[in-house]
Amino acid sequence: KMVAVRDALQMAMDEEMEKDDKVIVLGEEVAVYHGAYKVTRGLWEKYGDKRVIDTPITEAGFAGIAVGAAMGGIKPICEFMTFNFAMQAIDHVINSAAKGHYMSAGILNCPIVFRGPNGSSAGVGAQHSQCFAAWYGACPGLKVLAPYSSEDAKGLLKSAIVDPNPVVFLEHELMYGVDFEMSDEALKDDFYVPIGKAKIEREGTDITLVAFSQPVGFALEAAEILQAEYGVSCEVINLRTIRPMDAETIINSVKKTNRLNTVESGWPQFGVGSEIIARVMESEAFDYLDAPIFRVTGADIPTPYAKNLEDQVFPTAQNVVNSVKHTLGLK
Amino acid sequence: KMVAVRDALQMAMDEEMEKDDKVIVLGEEVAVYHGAYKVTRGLWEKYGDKRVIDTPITEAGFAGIAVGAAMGGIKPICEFMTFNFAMQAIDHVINSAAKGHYMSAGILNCPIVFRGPNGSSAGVGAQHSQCFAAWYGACPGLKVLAPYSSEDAKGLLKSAIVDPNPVVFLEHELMYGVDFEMSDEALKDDFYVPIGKAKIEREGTDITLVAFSQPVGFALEAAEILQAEYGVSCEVINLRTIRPMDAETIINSVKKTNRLNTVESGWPQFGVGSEIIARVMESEAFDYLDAPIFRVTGADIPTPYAKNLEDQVFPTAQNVVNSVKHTLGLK
Amino acid sequence: YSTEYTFETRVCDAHKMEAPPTSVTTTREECLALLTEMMTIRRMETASGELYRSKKIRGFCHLYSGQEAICTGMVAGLDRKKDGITTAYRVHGWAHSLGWPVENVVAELLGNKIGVSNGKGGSMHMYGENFYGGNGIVGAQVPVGAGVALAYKYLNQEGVSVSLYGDGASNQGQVFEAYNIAKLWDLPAIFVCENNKYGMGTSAERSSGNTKYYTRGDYVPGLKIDAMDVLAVKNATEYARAFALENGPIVLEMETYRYHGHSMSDPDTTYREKDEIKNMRTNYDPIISLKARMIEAGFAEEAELKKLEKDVRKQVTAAIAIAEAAGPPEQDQLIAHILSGEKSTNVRGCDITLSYSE
Amino acid sequence: YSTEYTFETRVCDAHKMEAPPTSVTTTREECLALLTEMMTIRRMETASGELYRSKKIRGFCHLYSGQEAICTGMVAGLDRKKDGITTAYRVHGWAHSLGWPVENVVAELLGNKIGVSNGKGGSMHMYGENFYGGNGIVGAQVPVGAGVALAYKYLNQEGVSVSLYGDGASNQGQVFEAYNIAKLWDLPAIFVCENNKYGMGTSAERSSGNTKYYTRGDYVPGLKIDAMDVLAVKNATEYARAFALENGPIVLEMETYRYHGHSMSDPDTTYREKDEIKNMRTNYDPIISLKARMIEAGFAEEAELKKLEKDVRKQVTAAIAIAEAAGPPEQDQLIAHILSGEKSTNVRGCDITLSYSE
Ligand SMILES: Cc1ncc(C[n+]2csc(CCOP(=O)(O)OP(=O)(O)O)c2C)c(N)n1
Ligand SMILES: Cc1ncc(C[n+]2csc(CCOP(=O)(O)OP(=O)(O)O)c2C)c(N)n1
Ligand SMILES: [Mg+2]
Ligand SMILES: [Mg+2]
Repeated sequence: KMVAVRDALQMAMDEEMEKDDKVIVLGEEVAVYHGAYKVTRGLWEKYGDKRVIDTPITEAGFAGIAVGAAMGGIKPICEFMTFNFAMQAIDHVINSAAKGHYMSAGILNCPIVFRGPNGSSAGVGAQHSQCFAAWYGACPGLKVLAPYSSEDAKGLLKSAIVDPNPVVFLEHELMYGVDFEMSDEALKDDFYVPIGKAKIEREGTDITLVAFSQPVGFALEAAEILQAEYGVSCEVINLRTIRPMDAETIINSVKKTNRLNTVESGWPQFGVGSEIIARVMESEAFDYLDAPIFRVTGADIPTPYAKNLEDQVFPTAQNVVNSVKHTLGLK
Repeated sequence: KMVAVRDALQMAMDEEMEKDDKVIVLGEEVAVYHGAYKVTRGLWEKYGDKRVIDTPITEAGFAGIAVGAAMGGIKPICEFMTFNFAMQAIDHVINSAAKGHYMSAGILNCPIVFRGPNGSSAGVGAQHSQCFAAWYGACPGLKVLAPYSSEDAKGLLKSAIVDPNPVVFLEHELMYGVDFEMSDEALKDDFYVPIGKAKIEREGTDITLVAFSQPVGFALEAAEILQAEYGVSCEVINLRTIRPMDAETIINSVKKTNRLNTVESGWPQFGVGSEIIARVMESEAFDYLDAPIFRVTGADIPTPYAKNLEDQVFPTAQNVVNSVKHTLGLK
Repeated sequence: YSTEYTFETRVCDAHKMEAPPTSVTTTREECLALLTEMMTIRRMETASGELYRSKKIRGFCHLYSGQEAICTGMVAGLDRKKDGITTAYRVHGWAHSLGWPVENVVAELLGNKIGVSNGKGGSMHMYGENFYGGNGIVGAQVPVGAGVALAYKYLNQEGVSVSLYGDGASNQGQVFEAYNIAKLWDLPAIFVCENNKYGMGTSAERSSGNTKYYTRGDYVPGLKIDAMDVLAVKNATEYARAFALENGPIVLEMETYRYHGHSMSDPDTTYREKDEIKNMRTNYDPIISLKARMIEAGFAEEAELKKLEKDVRKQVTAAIAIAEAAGPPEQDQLIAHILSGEKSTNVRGCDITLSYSE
Repeated sequence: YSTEYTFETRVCDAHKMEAPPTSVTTTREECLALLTEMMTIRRMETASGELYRSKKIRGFCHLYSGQEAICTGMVAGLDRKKDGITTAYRVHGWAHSLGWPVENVVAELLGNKIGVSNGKGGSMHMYGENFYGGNGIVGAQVPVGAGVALAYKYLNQEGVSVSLYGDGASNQGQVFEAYNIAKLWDLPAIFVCENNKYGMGTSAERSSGNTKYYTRGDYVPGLKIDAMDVLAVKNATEYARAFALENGPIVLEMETYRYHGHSMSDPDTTYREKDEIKNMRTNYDPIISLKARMIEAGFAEEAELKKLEKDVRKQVTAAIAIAEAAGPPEQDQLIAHILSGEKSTNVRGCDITLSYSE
């Protein structure tokens, strides 16, 4: 069955709300308006004001309240209209939610999901298009997830909701409307994707591409082009979890393909690609590298609005092709 | 002359306030209380209420006001009591200050310095000891500096104040009281350390150590030990600027020493070390590497309070020695 | 034509201060200027909506229709040389009233090179002399505007700084932080809540514990203004300006209404009734009211105003043609303005083969 | 001894609600318990100051001396089984009143294994059943506490959640955001401003546009309480608890005073006069006042209270010996509790040779 990512996310929330009446959803416009991006559509009608709650536009306040509610015994799903706005609340994600369990030697528990669109979008300018995967990924006490497909979206979000830890769940606006085939199994209400495990989306032998979120699609597209036009066989890894990162799957793949490129759409410096490179560098896979690892990333530029410029700051399959060709010395 | 880092910072502000009456200082306890860490001591007495301004404990508010003041035509130095508290204001640093010039195609200008202690300290627990170098370093439109010595502190802060861009200036609490010899030249009021240039603190031939802030000291200490006990000659680079990073100096050094370790006290993942590794990986220096690059970092743990545990989450010279020995296969 | 006339405006509700006088004396000339400005913005917004629907404008597009009396009346009541303005993403009307011709405003929406921000900002990000945004982060513009007041005061500029925010934004903590600092430091700051009754799909009552926005500064005095009346807005602005220069901060609540959905993607179906919109458009429209008043005062006749409307429409259409013809920004704009005062070099593109220098 | 007595307490200033009655009836037993609690905290704090000076306590150490009537009186007025508490870093007294013995509180300050948080939190970070901190970030505890109220309401627990913050913290935007949401959602939230007149070196007047903290909830009703009077605190707490369960949020201003510097590193020289402190200590001390009242009521004689004080001192000294003897946390604590519900493995240490697993 073809299911859009948006609906897969909705399904995950719906199923977990059915199963556990401690699960609630709160955020700006999640109820009456059905969600700014319609991800929560139908939940308010089904679960009512008590469990699907519109908040004022006060990120620090409602994120702090969600954290307190989690500590107080319920399981909030806290939607940020986008993660850009979560910068106003990031202190609560890091200092209240992520560190509380450790600082209290286990007395505080904070089972919460912070979710919403993260990273690039189309025509939204510099303030609405930042990727926060690396920032959150740095912080012990958090889990950080980033789905690509509808199965990812559903299975990971369900795992996030039942996890007893604070989870940052990074969606992608441009993926909400994208349909993916979902297996019968994935449609069931006991379908959970394990946190901390990457998925090999495509097997290959010549180079490994590691990506997360929307850019997994660019990597897959590039893999097709590279196979068709250059006979290059790419192994594509969908990271799924940013923290804890599944270094093992990456390392094993590199030991097989001997080459690696990373693909993400956030800014290049101090990004997810940097960390992947550092992990491989420090692992036994280093000795297997037949070429340096290169990063495909967003450009090191605040996002411009004009389309001709914007097209140059977010990566596409073409950038992946460029990067792989560079790695392999193809011209 | 021996000068403490704290006094070097004070001197930088004092000199620039003398030179340009558009420069003001604002923040919590910077005036009457002389600064929580006494960095602004004497400025209020000298320049008065108009130029040295105590703020309420409202980071988002006063940081936003400082940004607006910079756009409105003056040059604020905005002190955060620590950068941990700046998380409440980070939206203004990123979305208001860093992106404004680009979004406005040059109409908005924001000559501001955000400064204060960053990273580890002693006995302050999990919420007061986070390093934000990598977070800010990711963002185009910002410059990010981190002094080690008193000369760094004075010369870089002066450069930051006169720079027309928003600058994040990351100090280190445990360095405030540390004395360094300052040259006559450095004591003059026209001493500026260029932004974007790393400094080779110690020349060496066997391995390069790149560090910033307090950990430069660990690297230098380790270099002594390694020379004395193992005959290993370390080249120590003090990064000074996190963004724009002086990759060239690092790359040239690696081409000479063929080995590299990074040293920082923040969390390991998605940190400054990761980015340095990625830069070297993507540069011609990769071919010169005779061993993988390893990171010395803070442990991947929220900071515990108890000293026996805290001692294990912030790096020391011993960790640098361990890492270098590991790199060189010494035992 | 008569040339001067005195109108009665609605009494302002006042909080911890005196309300301004209700009679406003104006001239035919002034009214014509105000009317032309409001008509121009209205037409520009309607045209922008069309450009959005024809997919020439991308991303967000927050129309100002219904609220034109605020930017028009406030700018008329301020000193453009001395006073600053900082607003949010609903900025098209402000950009125009603050001096940007229609072609530059619309070009920004189109992402074209003659745009206010060279097409790099987009619909939410316009700026100018003493004009600091155009901010896409709800609430962030409020302390920024207060900071501008700090600079102006420091520089003895004798100007005020106006920060505008919505009824939704009014709950943001940093708004209260800005009130507090402005009061403690006696800043010449005018905080303006444009209460258009909704923040996206959330009505004022559902977002705010107290919907008397003019009182929410607590210790900061405030006024509530009928912001469908451009003369009332101008009158109150002049009064508030003098007040702020003398006494420090003040909060103004501008009671207004948003005709369109929140942004172009808002289907505007779940949270308010069509009738409510129709009632506002018919009975409270700032353009219709001003026209009626001008006729009442003998400033103009129906026919002249009809013609004016036609002229405005023609001018806006011509301006949009210019905006469309301008084309996108040049390639050098990609990395221009990342930093101030220096050229960027070796800026990394999306893959290792791409690098840019100015 | 007499066993029951009715005291008059200061009239509460009230904002948008009625003040509680001023007469408070109490018993010898209750007063002895309250007195013992306050004496214990006072002694613990004094001893902690000494431990800090002898460098056994590191980092921060925010003493509660002078403010004991608040935690003592509030906890006495709450239902520990149902009600929640969330406070800031000035938490030692709260931890004790909420049930942690002196040895566990002091062990936390010492970083010893029997500490409230196994020595991993430090002086600012203590927690317990229905006790959510101990938060080092000024203001952050306020929405967290409101969130606890949301959970309790959702779970039909019939408890209130109390969030405490200082006069300095009262200006934080998120405090206003929390008021607003608590009001909109009718949360059983009690917001308590512990107005001890200073936030570090900044007096209330220099930090706050309005120092009537009990009115700063605007649409949230409020009371101002003489918080040097433990009976007044208890009385108002009971009243506020009932009010909040029925009507939603309320703000309490507890007027109090901090005897020591902000933290142990505060030389406390630039921002207030020694005389001011002396005056408060001599004429308004909550322990001295309660003792006087008990004698007035015939609950006890001077000698008995003297003896009590000695016993308390002895007990605190003994408890501290236990705390000191306990020694630091075991090595397994280094990576315990990074995550909930699972063991951490391969946690990276400070260099590539160090890795930890549970
Ligand atoms: C911090 C933040 N949160 C959320 C948003 C998304 N958002 C944009 S506009 C808006 C509604 C604002 O309403 P109001 O302040 O009343 O202004 P209006 O749109 O009515 O002019 C929201 C929620 C944002 N841009 N920034
Ligand atoms: C967000 C934030 N900013 C600044 C600080 C530093 N700081 C700690 S306590 C304090 C003063 C708080 O004063 P008040 O709220 O009156 O509480 P009191 O210390 O008097 O109990 C400050 C500025 C902090 N911990 N968090
Ligand atoms: Mg609105
Ligand atoms: Mg205080």
